[in-house]
Amino acid sequence: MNLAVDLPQATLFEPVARIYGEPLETLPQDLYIPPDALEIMLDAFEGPLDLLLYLIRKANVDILDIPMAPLTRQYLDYVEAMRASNLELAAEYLVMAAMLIEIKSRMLLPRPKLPGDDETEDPRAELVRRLMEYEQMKLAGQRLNAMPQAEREFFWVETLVEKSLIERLPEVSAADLRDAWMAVVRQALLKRNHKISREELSVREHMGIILRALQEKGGFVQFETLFDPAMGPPGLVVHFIAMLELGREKLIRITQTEAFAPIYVNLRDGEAEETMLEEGDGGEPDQEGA
Amino acid sequence: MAASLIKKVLEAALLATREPLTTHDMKKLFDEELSSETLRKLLDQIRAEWAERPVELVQLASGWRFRTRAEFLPYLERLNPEKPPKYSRAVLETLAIIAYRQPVTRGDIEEIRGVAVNPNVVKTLEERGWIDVVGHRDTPGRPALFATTKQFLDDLGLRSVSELPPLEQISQTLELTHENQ
Amino acid sequence: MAASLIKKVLEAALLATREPLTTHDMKKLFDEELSSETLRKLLDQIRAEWAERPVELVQLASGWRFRTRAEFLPYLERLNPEKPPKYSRAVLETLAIIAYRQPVTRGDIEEIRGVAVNPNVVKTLEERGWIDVVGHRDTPGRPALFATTKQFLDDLGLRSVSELPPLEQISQTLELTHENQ
Repeated sequence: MNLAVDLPQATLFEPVARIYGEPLETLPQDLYIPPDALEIMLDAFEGPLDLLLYLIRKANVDILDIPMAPLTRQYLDYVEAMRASNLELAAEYLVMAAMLIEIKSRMLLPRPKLPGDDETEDPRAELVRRLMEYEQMKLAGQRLNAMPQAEREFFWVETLVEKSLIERLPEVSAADLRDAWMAVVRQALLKRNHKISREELSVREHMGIILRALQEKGGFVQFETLFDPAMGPPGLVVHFIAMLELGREKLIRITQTEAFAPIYVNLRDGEAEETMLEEGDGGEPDQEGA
Repeated sequence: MAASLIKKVLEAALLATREPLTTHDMKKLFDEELSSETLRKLLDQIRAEWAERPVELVQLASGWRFRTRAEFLPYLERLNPEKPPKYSRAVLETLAIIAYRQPVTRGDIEEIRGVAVNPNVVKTLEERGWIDVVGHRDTPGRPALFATTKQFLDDLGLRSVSELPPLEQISQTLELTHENQ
Repeated sequence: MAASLIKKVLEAALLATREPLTTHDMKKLFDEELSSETLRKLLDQIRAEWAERPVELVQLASGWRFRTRAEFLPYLERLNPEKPPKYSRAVLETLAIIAYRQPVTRGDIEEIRGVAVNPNVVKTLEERGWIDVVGHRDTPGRPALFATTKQFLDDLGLRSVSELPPLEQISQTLELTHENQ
């Protein structure tokens, strides 16, 4: 992590420093803090504003009425200590030092009254404004840090989603089938002069229905049981044609021992060769023009 | 520590974890020693208590975790719809031939498509429950006759095969197009 | 679809999600139209039903999600001996300035803090996904303007920037401090 080690705020108010070998139990009530002690706290400050705030707080003075002379002296002591050990930090602190000296000198000079202005501006006003804004943000940062944070004070719930638990099946639409059929036909037309004739769809479907029904019923049923009046006249006709077509394609056998006797339909599926031989009657109906 | 609190801690940990928790992990949650037997009993209790919830506690190879029940996955999928897989051209064409010309044998399909039928193609369609063998043609080798099933119609939202787009026009259009070319 | 099933689907989605779910997302879970009002009512019911559970349903800046209740932290902490990153004061102050004064440039941050902004500080916050560049100020150099992200609010359990803790009235605080000492 590239984060600097955090020094908790509280540390600043605890005896962290030793001066002349003696632990510093309480911080001095005036502005004076020996530079040695400050040096130890060197990394504790986030910048010149942070240091100034600290000095003001320690002095128990009102931020709106900063005693500039002692503050500036104390600040310069600190900067001097810093320069001795950590030059790279000094730039911003030096800018602040210049600003403090400027404010201090302006406070010594008589302030010219601007015509129409009741009050002259305090040279410290801008410094006070910056200190207050910084303090506000410093405290806001601490408050943000104190708020419950994800993965620190609470954790997100995330249950496992195993997508493989459901099989994703391809979807096919009737249009896909039409397109596939067109591709087949196009290929066939290109390859050879294959005649793809028109097929009566519903007849083909009913052929499958009859075969399936026969399988379910053991392959041998009475003719009438294959017809369901619920199909309606067109359905019954198509069903009948399908049955004739099945006979023509030698997929079923339709038998009747004598006129007006029951007609039987049986699957030729699984039949042995001899069955076919013994069958020579008019089991095959007339062909239906396809 | 009350068993009810232990269970809550376990639930919190198992719900928030990104990796399955081992029993070793779970024991670490508590100061008190938790026997493997007790832990196992508590996990079983949690599993039972969550029976009516849309997530379930499962034991995987690497540990325990809550998992979304399979029946809710179709809903979740709508949040991030993935492209559905697609059937190959061979599968679609074979299906089209079976749908339009049923019942047909493998030989019929090969004749129409002009290429051999890969057994996997037929298997795919059979496993989907869209085609099955309705008989055998009475020719040498007694080849199986394939037809489409009721499930095929249901899945395509059709009441009957006759509701498939009519072939007549297609063939005519094609032939016309062909002639014009 | 029964309300009980809708609630279960919502629970499944909210428990499984990797990002907070918006109401728009949640409506996508269902075929049927779900009014915002009904959805809100169901979410409130779910929240109430989970009141005794160790996880809670929360509404965040970018949507709804389940999270573990804070009281279980002491246990869950033990699973990860690695402490979450502790942010330095520089990071926290920079974050506070961006959060409360957004959108701000690096120069604005430097002006308030009185020191140069370390690039690592900005990088840390960007990598965490808490801040990003939302534009450029129309001044020489066109400096980038930083603002906090929805994820920042989510991670702090907030719905909007207006829910951030109010800023302290500094002068008052100082005077009070003064009196107390």
